[in-house]
Amino acid sequence: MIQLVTDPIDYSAVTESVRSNDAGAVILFLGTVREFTRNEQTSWLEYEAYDEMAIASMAQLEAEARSRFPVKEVAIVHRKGRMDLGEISVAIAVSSPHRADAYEAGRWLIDTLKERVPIWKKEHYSDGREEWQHPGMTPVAGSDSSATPKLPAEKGEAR
Amino acid sequence: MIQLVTDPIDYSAVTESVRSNDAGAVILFLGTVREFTRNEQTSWLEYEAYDEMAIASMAQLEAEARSRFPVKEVAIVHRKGRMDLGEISVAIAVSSPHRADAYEAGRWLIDTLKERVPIWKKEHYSDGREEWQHPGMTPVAGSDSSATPKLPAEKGEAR
Amino acid sequence: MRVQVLFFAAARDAAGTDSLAIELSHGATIQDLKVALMNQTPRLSSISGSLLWAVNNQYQSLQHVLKDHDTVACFPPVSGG
Amino acid sequence: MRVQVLFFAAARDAAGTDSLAIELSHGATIQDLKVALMNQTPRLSSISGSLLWAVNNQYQSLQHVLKDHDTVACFPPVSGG
Repeated sequence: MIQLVTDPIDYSAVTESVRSNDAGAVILFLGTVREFTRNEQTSWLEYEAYDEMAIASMAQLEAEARSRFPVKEVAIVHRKGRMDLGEISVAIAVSSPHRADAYEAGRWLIDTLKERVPIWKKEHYSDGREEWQHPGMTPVAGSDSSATPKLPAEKGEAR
Repeated sequence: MIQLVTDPIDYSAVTESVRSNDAGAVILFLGTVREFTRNEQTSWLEYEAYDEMAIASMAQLEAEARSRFPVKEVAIVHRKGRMDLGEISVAIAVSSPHRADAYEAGRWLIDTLKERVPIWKKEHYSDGREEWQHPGMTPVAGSDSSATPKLPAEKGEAR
Repeated sequence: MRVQVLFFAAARDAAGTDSLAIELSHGATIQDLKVALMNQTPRLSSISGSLLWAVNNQYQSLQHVLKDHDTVACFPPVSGG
Repeated sequence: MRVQVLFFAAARDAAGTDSLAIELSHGATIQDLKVALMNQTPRLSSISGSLLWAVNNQYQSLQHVLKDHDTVACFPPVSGG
């Protein structure tokens, strides 16, 4: 199950989609909208996606997880649009015969999704400010640097 | 939420019990009844518990997880009695501001539960055999050894 | 003094019962209880090296000194999860 | 030749539009496209060092050679999850 949705994520459906008699372990990860980051108070978040590439990229994550870990089933559902405090922005479920593999695959999937999948988060703070979140973005004041940031690792590159 | 139940585990209720506006991450672990272990085919499992100590022990796991990891909420629900293939024997949910802590706490909880909490699993195989699972049990044929196995680590001991 | 012993899982199967009352002399340890149990229920001997002991919901070593009316749980390594 | 450029998130805000058609000479790379874009939409320069580029849903480096009618996505580091 690979989906990019606008409605609230039904994480039970995500979890059910990976359950199997061949699996002894299921791991579900939920990313939820947190109110405080350091001393800043969030009112709500807005997620924007490059839909077509985001879905292709999530499908590639599933394929790569299957080649790296002995997983049975993988489900990745990301939501876009406005989300209020406590709402679920992403759900990732993995099943595997043994729990160590399920944990490692689940951890790898969310870590890699955050590096690769073209989705962006805009914070709307309680003081009215709004701000795109761009990890590692270094504004180059006034100069057109020809440097390019390291590309997100693609399939087949170093882990 | 610390429970030892006989009815099927409602993992959505377990998950909801740990959600919080202070958490950015929720991890849910489900242990499920797997059909094949190596070449042996399971028909169903039976879990027996020393109820009073199992509940006390799970409550101690929660307290210890809170002291070891910056978690917001913890829920541990174990089922006992007969379970068919694919059914859920245990659900552990953890919420934390950041995902790394949620993953580590969730992993520590299931690993430690399996070492410490007095619950035993009996395999009922498809060929009619039944067998208690006792990791590390070494029958001492005909000799009353005075050796004792290493006690499960208690609160405050090495990680 | 008298303690109540509870057996679980393969230990219950070996003991042939889920509990036994055992008479011990004052100051007896779990080790003393174990010796008494092995005499009374010889089939427990086959797994005696693997048994775990708990008093009042806490794991205890063989050196633990018992008190009158203690409830002692006797069981093999756990396998929940 | 002509490529279509899609902008997302802070890159769209800086470009002031969500897409632009850009004329390039045959054999142009993403680097050439970048130079053309910076001339046309100067506000993009402030984040130019952080921009990522994708062609046909795959990340590409600045040395990647473009083809006529390619759709190129231009965006800052991702922050989903």
